[in-house]
Amino acid sequence: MTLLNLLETLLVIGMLGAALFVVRTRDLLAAVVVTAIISLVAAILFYVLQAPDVAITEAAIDAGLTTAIFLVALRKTERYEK
Amino acid sequence: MNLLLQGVAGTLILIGSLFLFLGALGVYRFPDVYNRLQAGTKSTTLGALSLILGVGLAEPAWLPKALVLMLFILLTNPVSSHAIGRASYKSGYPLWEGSIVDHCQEHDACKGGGEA
Amino acid sequence: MTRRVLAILLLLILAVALYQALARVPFGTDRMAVSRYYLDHGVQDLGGVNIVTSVVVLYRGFDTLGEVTVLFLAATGLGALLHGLALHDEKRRRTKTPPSLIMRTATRILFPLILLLGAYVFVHGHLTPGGGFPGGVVVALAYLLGFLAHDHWRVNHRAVRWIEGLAGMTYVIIGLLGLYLAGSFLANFLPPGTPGRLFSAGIIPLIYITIGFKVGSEMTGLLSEMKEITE
Amino acid sequence: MIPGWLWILAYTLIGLGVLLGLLRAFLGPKTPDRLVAVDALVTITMGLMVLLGLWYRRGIYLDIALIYGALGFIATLAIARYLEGGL
Repeated sequence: MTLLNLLETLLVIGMLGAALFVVRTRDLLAAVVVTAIISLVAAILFYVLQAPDVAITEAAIDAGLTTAIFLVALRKTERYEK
Repeated sequence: MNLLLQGVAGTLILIGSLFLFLGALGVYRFPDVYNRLQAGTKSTTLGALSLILGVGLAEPAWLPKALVLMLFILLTNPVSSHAIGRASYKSGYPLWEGSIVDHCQEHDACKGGGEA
Repeated sequence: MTRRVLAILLLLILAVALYQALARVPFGTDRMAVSRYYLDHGVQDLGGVNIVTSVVVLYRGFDTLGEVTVLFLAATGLGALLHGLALHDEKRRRTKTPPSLIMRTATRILFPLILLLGAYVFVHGHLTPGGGFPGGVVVALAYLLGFLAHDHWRVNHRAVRWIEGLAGMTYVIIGLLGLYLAGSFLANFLPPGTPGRLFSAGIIPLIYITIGFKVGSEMTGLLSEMKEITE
Repeated sequence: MIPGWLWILAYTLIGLGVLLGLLRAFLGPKTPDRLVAVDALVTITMGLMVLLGLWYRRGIYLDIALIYGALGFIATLAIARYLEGGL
Protein backbone atom coordinates (compact mmCIF):
# COMPACT_ATOMS: atom_id res chain seq x y z
CA MET A 1 0.00 0.00 0.00
CA THR A 2 1.78 3.07 -1.17
CA LEU A 3 1.07 6.63 -0.16
CA LEU A 4 -0.77 7.26 -3.43
CA ASN A 5 -3.14 4.36 -2.68
CA LEU A 6 -3.76 5.91 0.73
CA LEU A 7 -4.62 9.21 -0.94
CA GLU A 8 -7.00 7.45 -3.34
CA THR A 9 -8.72 5.67 -0.44
CA LEU A 10 -9.15 8.97 1.36
CA LEU A 11 -10.63 10.55 -1.75
CA VAL A 12 -13.05 7.68 -2.37
CA ILE A 13 -14.24 7.81 1.25
CA GLY A 14 -14.69 11.58 0.92
CA MET A 15 -16.69 11.08 -2.27
CA LEU A 16 -18.97 8.54 -0.56
CA GLY A 17 -19.50 10.92 2.36
CA ALA A 18 -20.31 13.76 -0.02
CA ALA A 19 -22.83 11.60 -1.89
CA LEU A 20 -24.51 10.62 1.40
CA PHE A 21 -24.62 14.28 2.42
CA VAL A 22 -26.21 15.29 -0.88
CA VAL A 23 -28.91 12.66 -0.49
CA ARG A 24 -29.64 13.42 3.17
CA THR A 25 -29.63 17.22 3.30
CA ARG A 26 -32.75 19.38 3.07
CA ASP A 27 -30.95 22.53 1.94
CA LEU A 28 -30.65 22.09 -1.80
CA LEU A 29 -28.11 24.89 -2.22
CA ALA A 30 -25.76 23.04 0.15
CA ALA A 31 -26.39 19.95 -1.96
CA VAL A 32 -25.30 21.86 -5.07
CA VAL A 33 -22.10 23.02 -3.35
CA VAL A 34 -21.26 19.51 -2.19
CA THR A 35 -21.99 18.17 -5.69
CA ALA A 36 -19.18 20.45 -6.86
CA ILE A 37 -16.93 18.63 -4.37
CA ILE A 38 -17.97 15.26 -5.79
CA SER A 39 -16.98 16.38 -9.29
CA LEU A 40 -13.68 17.70 -7.92
CA VAL A 41 -12.82 14.38 -6.29
CA ALA A 42 -13.89 12.53 -9.43
CA ALA A 43 -11.55 14.69 -11.49
CA ILE A 44 -8.61 13.90 -9.17
CA LEU A 45 -9.44 10.19 -9.29
CA PHE A 46 -9.56 10.13 -13.10
CA TYR A 47 -6.27 12.01 -13.05
CA VAL A 48 -4.64 9.49 -10.70
CA LEU A 49 -5.95 6.62 -12.86
CA GLN A 50 -4.15 8.32 -15.80
CA ALA A 51 -7.22 9.16 -17.87
CA PRO A 52 -6.50 12.82 -18.62
CA ASP A 53 -9.16 13.19 -21.34
CA VAL A 54 -11.89 12.00 -19.02
CA ALA A 55 -10.54 14.18 -16.22
CA ILE A 56 -10.59 17.28 -18.40
CA THR A 57 -14.16 16.57 -19.57
CA GLU A 58 -15.24 15.97 -15.99
CA ALA A 59 -13.65 19.24 -14.91
CA ALA A 60 -15.23 21.23 -17.75
CA ILE A 61 -18.75 19.87 -17.67
CA ASP A 62 -19.32 18.89 -14.07
CA ALA A 63 -17.56 21.77 -12.37
CA GLY A 64 -18.97 24.66 -14.33
CA LEU A 65 -21.96 23.80 -16.44
CA THR A 66 -23.85 21.46 -14.11
CA THR A 67 -23.55 23.91 -11.23
CA ALA A 68 -24.98 26.73 -13.33
CA ILE A 69 -27.90 24.59 -14.53
CA PHE A 70 -28.68 23.45 -10.97
CA LEU A 71 -28.60 27.05 -9.76
CA VAL A 72 -31.05 28.20 -12.43
CA ALA A 73 -33.34 25.31 -11.50
CA LEU A 74 -33.10 26.31 -7.83
CA ARG A 75 -33.92 29.91 -8.70
CA LYS A 76 -37.06 28.82 -10.51
CA THR A 77 -38.20 26.49 -7.69
CA GLU A 78 -37.71 26.26 -3.93
CA ARG A 79 -34.45 26.25 -2.05
CA TYR A 80 -35.53 24.00 0.82
CA GLU A 81 -36.86 20.51 0.40
CA LYS A 82 -40.20 19.93 2.14
CA MET B 1 24.12 24.70 -10.65
CA ASN B 2 21.61 21.97 -11.41
CA LEU B 3 21.83 20.67 -7.85
CA LEU B 4 21.16 24.18 -6.56
CA LEU B 5 18.11 24.49 -8.82
CA GLN B 6 16.77 21.16 -7.59
CA GLY B 7 17.33 22.23 -4.00
CA VAL B 8 15.43 25.47 -4.54
CA ALA B 9 12.65 23.55 -6.28
CA GLY B 10 12.35 21.07 -3.42
CA THR B 11 12.25 23.86 -0.86
CA LEU B 12 9.53 25.67 -2.81
CA ILE B 13 7.46 22.50 -3.11
CA LEU B 14 7.78 21.89 0.63
CA ILE B 15 6.78 25.48 1.45
CA GLY B 16 3.87 25.24 -0.97
CA SER B 17 2.44 22.06 0.46
CA LEU B 18 2.92 23.40 4.00
CA PHE B 19 0.93 26.53 3.16
CA LEU B 20 -1.79 24.53 1.44
CA PHE B 21 -2.12 22.44 4.60
CA LEU B 22 -2.15 25.55 6.81
CA GLY B 23 -4.85 27.11 4.64
CA ALA B 24 -7.04 24.03 4.96
CA LEU B 25 -6.38 23.98 8.72
CA GLY B 26 -7.52 27.60 8.92
CA VAL B 27 -10.64 26.81 6.94
CA TYR B 28 -11.38 24.04 9.39
CA ARG B 29 -10.57 25.85 12.65
CA PHE B 30 -11.56 29.51 12.31
CA PRO B 31 -14.85 30.63 13.88
CA ASP B 32 -16.84 32.34 11.11
CA VAL B 33 -16.86 32.68 7.36
CA TYR B 34 -14.99 36.00 7.24
CA ASN B 35 -12.11 34.56 9.25
CA ARG B 36 -12.16 31.40 7.18
CA LEU B 37 -11.79 33.46 4.03
CA GLN B 38 -8.45 34.77 5.31
CA ALA B 39 -7.00 31.30 5.47
CA GLY B 40 -8.97 29.78 2.65
CA THR B 41 -7.79 32.18 -0.01
CA LYS B 42 -4.61 34.01 0.95
CA SER B 43 -2.73 31.06 2.40
CA THR B 44 -3.77 28.63 -0.32
CA THR B 45 -2.88 31.18 -3.00
CA LEU B 46 0.64 31.50 -1.65
CA GLY B 47 0.89 27.73 -1.27
CA ALA B 48 -0.27 26.96 -4.80
CA LEU B 49 1.93 29.68 -6.30
CA SER B 50 5.11 28.47 -4.62
CA LEU B 51 4.30 24.80 -5.31
CA ILE B 52 3.75 25.47 -9.02
CA LEU B 53 6.89 27.59 -9.22
CA GLY B 54 8.81 24.76 -7.53
CA VAL B 55 7.50 22.22 -10.05
CA GLY B 56 8.37 24.59 -12.89
CA LEU B 57 11.94 24.92 -11.60
CA ALA B 58 12.30 21.18 -11.08
CA GLU B 59 11.39 20.58 -14.72
CA PRO B 60 12.54 23.70 -16.60
CA ALA B 61 10.73 22.75 -19.81
CA TRP B 62 7.43 23.26 -18.01
CA LEU B 63 8.27 26.72 -16.76
CA PRO B 64 6.16 28.71 -19.33
CA LYS B 65 3.04 26.65 -18.65
CA ALA B 66 3.66 26.95 -14.91
CA LEU B 67 3.87 30.72 -15.27
CA VAL B 68 0.53 30.75 -17.12
CA LEU B 69 -0.98 28.68 -14.29
CA MET B 70 0.38 31.14 -11.71
CA LEU B 71 -1.06 34.05 -13.67
CA PHE B 72 -4.45 32.36 -13.70
CA ILE B 73 -4.33 31.76 -9.95
CA LEU B 74 -3.32 35.37 -9.34
CA LEU B 75 -6.22 36.61 -11.45
CA THR B 76 -8.98 34.29 -10.26
CA ASN B 77 -8.43 33.66 -6.55
CA PRO B 78 -8.87 37.26 -5.28
CA VAL B 79 -12.04 37.67 -7.33
CA SER B 80 -13.64 34.51 -6.00
CA SER B 81 -12.74 35.39 -2.41
CA HIS B 82 -14.22 38.88 -2.89
CA ALA B 83 -17.38 37.34 -4.31
CA ILE B 84 -17.72 34.92 -1.38
CA GLY B 85 -17.18 37.66 1.21
CA ARG B 86 -19.69 39.98 -0.43
CA ALA B 87 -22.22 37.20 -0.88
CA SER B 88 -22.01 36.09 2.74
CA TYR B 89 -22.35 39.68 4.01
CA LYS B 90 -25.29 40.39 1.73
CA SER B 91 -27.02 37.18 2.64
CA GLY B 92 -26.95 38.19 6.31
CA TYR B 93 -24.29 35.90 7.73
CA PRO B 94 -23.61 37.29 11.24
CA LEU B 95 -20.11 38.27 12.31
CA TRP B 96 -18.38 36.22 14.99
CA GLU B 97 -19.07 37.71 18.44
CA GLY B 98 -15.36 38.39 18.92
CA SER B 99 -15.22 40.70 15.89
CA ILE B 100 -15.07 44.39 16.80
CA VAL B 101 -15.16 46.36 13.52
CA ASP B 102 -17.81 46.33 10.81
CA HIS B 103 -17.08 49.17 8.43
CA CYS B 104 -19.38 47.81 5.76
CA GLN B 105 -22.42 48.61 7.92
CA GLU B 106 -21.99 52.34 7.23
CA HIS B 107 -22.31 52.00 3.45
CA ASP B 108 -25.49 51.61 1.47
CA ALA B 109 -23.82 49.21 -0.92
CA CYS B 110 -23.67 46.52 1.75
CA LYS B 111 -27.39 46.32 2.39
CA GLY B 112 -29.38 43.84 0.57
CA GLY B 113 -30.04 40.62 -0.93
CA GLY B 114 -30.74 36.98 -0.41
CA GLU B 115 -30.67 34.40 2.35
CA ALA B 116 -27.75 32.61 3.94
CA MET C 1 -39.66 -0.70 8.17
CA THR C 2 -40.21 -3.65 5.84
CA ARG C 3 -39.43 -1.44 2.89
CA ARG C 4 -36.10 -0.51 4.43
CA VAL C 5 -35.26 -4.14 5.15
CA LEU C 6 -36.22 -5.06 1.61
CA ALA C 7 -34.06 -2.28 0.20
CA ILE C 8 -31.04 -3.39 2.26
CA LEU C 9 -31.60 -7.01 1.21
CA LEU C 10 -31.80 -5.98 -2.44
CA LEU C 11 -28.56 -3.99 -2.08
CA LEU C 12 -26.83 -6.97 -0.45
CA ILE C 13 -27.96 -9.33 -3.22
CA LEU C 14 -26.76 -6.84 -5.83
CA ALA C 15 -23.41 -6.50 -4.07
CA VAL C 16 -22.90 -10.27 -3.91
CA ALA C 17 -23.87 -10.64 -7.58
CA LEU C 18 -21.57 -7.85 -8.66
CA TYR C 19 -18.73 -9.30 -6.62
CA GLN C 20 -19.28 -12.74 -8.12
CA ALA C 21 -19.38 -11.28 -11.60
CA LEU C 22 -16.33 -9.08 -11.26
CA ALA C 23 -14.12 -11.44 -9.24
CA ARG C 24 -13.16 -13.37 -12.37
CA VAL C 25 -12.22 -10.31 -14.40
CA PRO C 26 -8.62 -9.37 -13.67
CA PHE C 27 -8.18 -5.66 -13.11
CA GLY C 28 -5.73 -3.73 -15.20
CA THR C 29 -4.94 -6.38 -17.83
CA ASP C 30 -6.08 -5.89 -21.37
CA ARG C 31 -7.94 -8.69 -23.07
CA MET C 32 -9.13 -6.73 -26.07
CA ALA C 33 -7.30 -7.11 -29.34
CA VAL C 34 -8.86 -3.97 -30.82
CA SER C 35 -7.43 -1.59 -28.23
CA ARG C 36 -4.05 -3.30 -28.58
CA TYR C 37 -4.21 -2.64 -32.33
CA TYR C 38 -5.08 1.02 -31.77
CA LEU C 39 -2.20 1.48 -29.34
CA ASP C 40 0.30 -0.23 -31.63
CA HIS C 41 -0.65 1.26 -34.98
CA GLY C 42 -2.47 4.48 -34.16
CA VAL C 43 0.48 6.84 -34.16
CA GLN C 44 2.03 5.59 -37.42
CA ASP C 45 -1.28 5.32 -39.28
CA LEU C 46 -2.86 8.61 -38.31
CA GLY C 47 -0.16 10.81 -36.78
CA GLY C 48 -2.10 11.81 -33.68
CA VAL C 49 -0.10 11.62 -30.46
CA ASN C 50 -3.22 11.44 -28.31
CA ILE C 51 -4.65 8.00 -29.12
CA VAL C 52 -7.96 8.76 -27.44
CA THR C 53 -8.77 11.52 -29.90
CA SER C 54 -7.67 9.31 -32.81
CA VAL C 55 -10.15 6.69 -31.65
CA VAL C 56 -12.92 9.22 -31.06
CA VAL C 57 -12.56 11.13 -34.31
CA LEU C 58 -11.20 8.67 -36.86
CA TYR C 59 -11.66 5.05 -35.83
CA ARG C 60 -15.07 5.80 -34.31
CA GLY C 61 -15.88 9.03 -36.12
CA PHE C 62 -19.39 8.03 -37.05
CA ASP C 63 -20.31 7.54 -33.38
CA THR C 64 -19.04 11.03 -32.67
CA LEU C 65 -21.36 12.43 -35.32
CA GLY C 66 -24.19 10.65 -33.52
CA GLU C 67 -23.11 12.15 -30.20
CA VAL C 68 -23.08 15.63 -31.69
CA THR C 69 -26.59 15.02 -33.03
CA VAL C 70 -27.81 13.88 -29.61
CA LEU C 71 -26.33 16.99 -28.02
CA PHE C 72 -27.97 19.18 -30.66
CA LEU C 73 -31.38 17.55 -30.04
CA ALA C 74 -31.01 17.93 -26.27
CA ALA C 75 -30.06 21.59 -26.55
CA THR C 76 -32.91 22.32 -28.95
CA GLY C 77 -35.45 20.54 -26.75
CA LEU C 78 -34.28 22.29 -23.60
CA GLY C 79 -34.33 25.64 -25.41
CA ALA C 80 -37.94 25.07 -26.52
CA LEU C 81 -38.89 24.03 -22.98
CA LEU C 82 -37.28 27.08 -21.39
CA HIS C 83 -38.79 29.40 -23.97
CA GLY C 84 -42.25 28.23 -22.98
CA LEU C 85 -41.41 28.52 -19.29
CA ALA C 86 -40.53 32.21 -19.47
CA LEU C 87 -44.06 33.18 -20.44
CA HIS C 88 -45.84 31.74 -17.42
CA ASP C 89 -43.58 33.02 -14.68
CA GLU C 90 -45.31 34.18 -11.51
CA LYS C 91 -42.38 34.15 -9.12
CA ARG C 92 -40.56 37.30 -10.18
CA ARG C 93 -38.39 39.02 -7.62
CA ARG C 94 -38.56 42.71 -6.94
CA THR C 95 -34.90 43.72 -6.91
CA LYS C 96 -31.69 42.11 -8.00
CA THR C 97 -28.32 42.77 -6.45
CA PRO C 98 -26.10 44.33 -9.13
CA PRO C 99 -22.68 42.74 -9.70
CA SER C 100 -19.80 44.42 -7.94
CA LEU C 101 -17.14 46.56 -9.59
CA ILE C 102 -14.36 44.06 -8.85
CA MET C 103 -16.26 41.27 -10.54
CA ARG C 104 -17.00 43.37 -13.63
CA THR C 105 -13.39 44.51 -14.01
CA ALA C 106 -11.98 41.02 -13.49
CA THR C 107 -14.42 39.61 -16.01
CA ARG C 108 -13.25 42.11 -18.59
CA ILE C 109 -9.70 40.73 -18.17
CA LEU C 110 -10.60 37.06 -17.77
CA PHE C 111 -13.20 36.66 -20.52
CA PRO C 112 -10.73 36.76 -23.45
CA LEU C 113 -8.25 34.61 -21.53
CA ILE C 114 -10.80 31.86 -20.92
CA LEU C 115 -11.99 32.06 -24.55
CA LEU C 116 -8.38 31.60 -25.59
CA LEU C 117 -8.05 28.65 -23.22
CA GLY C 118 -11.09 27.00 -24.80
CA ALA C 119 -9.72 27.56 -28.30
CA TYR C 120 -6.38 26.11 -27.17
CA VAL C 121 -8.11 23.01 -25.83
CA PHE C 122 -9.99 22.22 -29.03
CA VAL C 123 -7.26 23.16 -31.49
CA HIS C 124 -4.68 21.02 -29.63
CA GLY C 125 -7.05 18.07 -29.26
CA HIS C 126 -4.66 15.66 -31.01
CA LEU C 127 -1.64 16.74 -28.90
CA THR C 128 -2.91 17.35 -25.37
CA PRO C 129 -5.83 15.93 -23.36
CA GLY C 130 -9.17 17.44 -24.16
CA GLY C 131 -10.69 18.01 -27.51
CA GLY C 132 -13.82 19.39 -29.07
CA PHE C 133 -16.33 18.75 -26.33
CA PRO C 134 -14.38 20.13 -23.32
CA GLY C 135 -13.08 23.02 -25.43
CA GLY C 136 -16.57 23.99 -26.49
CA VAL C 137 -17.77 23.83 -22.90
CA VAL C 138 -14.87 26.07 -21.81
CA VAL C 139 -15.89 28.63 -24.47
CA ALA C 140 -19.49 28.50 -23.24
CA LEU C 141 -18.32 28.96 -19.65
CA ALA C 142 -16.48 32.12 -20.64
CA TYR C 143 -19.87 33.43 -21.78
CA LEU C 144 -21.36 32.23 -18.48
CA LEU C 145 -18.78 34.37 -16.69
CA GLY C 146 -19.91 37.35 -18.76
CA PHE C 147 -23.58 36.64 -17.99
CA LEU C 148 -22.81 36.44 -14.27
CA ALA C 149 -20.89 39.68 -14.05
CA HIS C 150 -22.83 41.92 -16.44
CA ASP C 151 -26.58 42.18 -16.04
CA HIS C 152 -27.30 43.53 -19.50
CA TRP C 153 -25.11 41.20 -21.46
CA ARG C 154 -26.77 39.45 -24.39
CA VAL C 155 -25.72 37.16 -27.18
CA ASN C 156 -27.26 37.35 -30.62
CA HIS C 157 -29.40 34.24 -30.82
CA ARG C 158 -29.60 34.34 -34.58
CA ALA C 159 -25.79 34.42 -34.89
CA VAL C 160 -25.49 31.53 -32.42
CA ARG C 161 -27.92 29.44 -34.49
CA TRP C 162 -26.00 30.25 -37.66
CA ILE C 163 -22.63 29.28 -36.17
CA GLU C 164 -24.11 26.06 -34.85
CA GLY C 165 -25.62 25.12 -38.19
CA LEU C 166 -22.51 26.01 -40.16
CA ALA C 167 -20.29 23.98 -37.81
CA GLY C 168 -22.56 20.94 -38.11
CA MET C 169 -22.65 21.31 -41.87
CA THR C 170 -18.86 21.55 -42.05
CA TYR C 171 -18.56 18.32 -40.09
CA VAL C 172 -20.80 16.47 -42.56
CA ILE C 173 -19.02 18.08 -45.54
CA ILE C 174 -15.64 16.88 -44.23
CA GLY C 175 -17.17 13.41 -43.91
CA LEU C 176 -18.48 13.55 -47.49
CA LEU C 177 -15.10 14.74 -48.74
CA GLY C 178 -13.64 11.63 -47.13
CA LEU C 179 -16.25 9.57 -48.98
CA TYR C 180 -15.29 11.23 -52.27
CA LEU C 181 -11.51 11.29 -51.88
CA ALA C 182 -10.70 8.23 -49.77
CA GLY C 183 -13.60 5.89 -50.28
CA SER C 184 -15.54 5.93 -47.00
CA PHE C 185 -17.51 8.41 -44.92
CA LEU C 186 -15.26 10.42 -42.54
CA ALA C 187 -12.13 8.75 -43.90
CA ASN C 188 -8.82 10.49 -43.32
CA PHE C 189 -7.90 12.17 -46.63
CA LEU C 190 -5.08 14.41 -45.36
CA PRO C 191 -1.52 13.15 -44.77
CA PRO C 192 -0.67 12.18 -41.17
CA GLY C 193 2.33 14.53 -41.02
CA THR C 194 4.94 14.48 -38.25
CA PRO C 195 3.48 13.23 -34.95
CA GLY C 196 3.64 15.93 -32.28
CA ARG C 197 3.27 18.93 -34.59
CA LEU C 198 0.24 21.18 -34.64
CA PHE C 199 -0.42 20.57 -38.35
CA SER C 200 -0.50 16.80 -38.26
CA ALA C 201 -2.89 13.94 -37.70
CA GLY C 202 -4.93 14.43 -40.84
CA ILE C 203 -8.48 15.67 -40.35
CA ILE C 204 -8.52 15.41 -36.53
CA PRO C 205 -7.85 19.13 -35.93
CA LEU C 206 -10.43 20.17 -38.55
CA ILE C 207 -13.14 17.99 -37.04
CA TYR C 208 -12.29 19.07 -33.52
CA ILE C 209 -12.49 22.72 -34.51
CA THR C 210 -15.96 22.21 -35.94
CA ILE C 211 -17.04 20.24 -32.87
CA GLY C 212 -15.64 22.97 -30.63
CA PHE C 213 -17.59 25.68 -32.44
CA LYS C 214 -20.74 23.57 -32.45
CA VAL C 215 -20.66 22.62 -28.76
CA GLY C 216 -19.61 26.12 -27.74
CA SER C 217 -22.43 27.84 -29.63
CA GLU C 218 -25.00 25.28 -28.45
CA MET C 219 -24.06 25.64 -24.79
CA THR C 220 -23.84 29.43 -25.08
CA GLY C 221 -27.33 29.57 -26.54
CA LEU C 222 -28.58 27.34 -23.73
CA LEU C 223 -26.96 29.46 -21.01
CA SER C 224 -28.32 32.64 -22.54
CA GLU C 225 -31.84 31.17 -22.56
CA MET C 226 -31.34 30.33 -18.90
CA LYS C 227 -30.22 33.85 -18.14
CA GLU C 228 -33.33 35.23 -19.79
CA ILE C 229 -35.73 33.10 -17.77
CA THR C 230 -34.17 34.23 -14.47
CA GLU C 231 -34.98 37.85 -15.20
CA MET D 1 16.00 14.98 -8.18
CA ILE D 2 13.45 15.54 -5.45
CA PRO D 3 14.29 13.18 -2.54
CA GLY D 4 11.79 10.56 -1.44
CA TRP D 5 11.11 11.93 2.03
CA LEU D 6 10.04 15.20 0.48
CA TRP D 7 7.45 13.46 -1.68
CA ILE D 8 6.09 11.67 1.41
CA LEU D 9 5.94 14.90 3.41
CA ALA D 10 4.29 16.89 0.62
CA TYR D 11 1.66 14.21 -0.09
CA THR D 12 0.90 13.83 3.61
CA LEU D 13 0.46 17.57 4.07
CA ILE D 14 -1.77 17.96 1.00
CA GLY D 15 -3.79 14.86 1.88
CA LEU D 16 -4.41 16.21 5.39
CA GLY D 17 -5.40 19.52 3.80
CA VAL D 18 -7.92 17.82 1.52
CA LEU D 19 -9.31 15.93 4.53
CA LEU D 20 -9.75 19.14 6.58
CA GLY D 21 -11.37 20.95 3.66
CA LEU D 22 -13.81 18.07 3.11
CA LEU D 23 -14.66 18.07 6.82
CA ARG D 24 -15.42 21.79 6.74
CA ALA D 25 -17.55 21.32 3.64
CA PHE D 26 -19.59 18.63 5.41
CA LEU D 27 -19.81 20.33 8.82
CA GLY D 28 -19.99 23.99 7.84
CA PRO D 29 -23.09 25.36 9.54
CA LYS D 30 -24.23 27.47 6.59
CA THR D 31 -23.70 27.54 2.87
CA PRO D 32 -21.01 30.30 2.79
CA ASP D 33 -18.78 28.08 4.97
CA ARG D 34 -19.12 25.23 2.52
CA LEU D 35 -18.41 27.62 -0.33
CA VAL D 36 -15.17 28.77 1.30
CA ALA D 37 -14.18 25.14 1.75
CA VAL D 38 -14.89 24.42 -1.94
CA ASP D 39 -12.86 27.43 -3.03
CA ALA D 40 -9.90 26.35 -0.92
CA LEU D 41 -10.27 22.77 -2.13
CA VAL D 42 -10.12 23.87 -5.77
CA THR D 43 -6.81 25.62 -5.15
CA ILE D 44 -5.44 22.66 -3.17
CA THR D 45 -6.53 20.35 -5.98
CA MET D 46 -4.66 22.45 -8.52
CA GLY D 47 -1.53 22.11 -6.40
CA LEU D 48 -2.06 18.36 -6.05
CA MET D 49 -2.57 17.92 -9.81
CA VAL D 50 0.63 19.84 -10.62
CA LEU D 51 2.58 17.82 -8.06
CA LEU D 52 1.22 14.54 -9.43
CA GLY D 53 2.16 15.73 -12.91
CA LEU D 54 5.76 16.05 -11.73
CA TRP D 55 5.47 12.58 -10.14
CA TYR D 56 4.31 11.03 -13.43
CA ARG D 57 6.73 13.20 -15.47
CA ARG D 58 3.97 14.20 -17.93
CA GLY D 59 3.98 17.85 -18.91
CA ILE D 60 0.56 17.70 -20.55
CA TYR D 61 -1.04 17.01 -17.20
CA LEU D 62 -0.58 20.67 -16.30
CA ASP D 63 -3.40 21.52 -18.73
CA ILE D 64 -5.93 19.74 -16.54
CA ALA D 65 -4.89 21.83 -13.54
CA LEU D 66 -5.22 24.99 -15.64
CA ILE D 67 -8.72 24.14 -16.84
CA TYR D 68 -9.81 22.95 -13.41
CA GLY D 69 -8.66 26.19 -11.80
CA ALA D 70 -10.38 28.40 -14.37
CA LEU D 71 -13.66 26.51 -14.25
CA GLY D 72 -13.88 25.91 -10.52
CA PHE D 73 -13.55 29.66 -10.20
CA ILE D 74 -16.61 30.17 -12.43
CA ALA D 75 -18.64 27.69 -10.35
CA THR D 76 -17.69 29.51 -7.13
CA LEU D 77 -18.68 32.83 -8.69
CA ALA D 78 -22.06 31.45 -9.81
CA ILE D 79 -22.90 30.14 -6.34
CA ALA D 80 -21.80 33.43 -4.76
CA ARG D 81 -24.02 35.38 -7.16
CA TYR D 82 -26.94 33.14 -6.22
CA LEU D 83 -26.28 33.74 -2.51
CA GLU D 84 -26.22 37.51 -2.79
CA GLY D 85 -29.45 37.45 -4.76
CA GLY D 86 -28.10 38.46 -8.12
CA LEU D 87 -28.80 35.46 -10.31
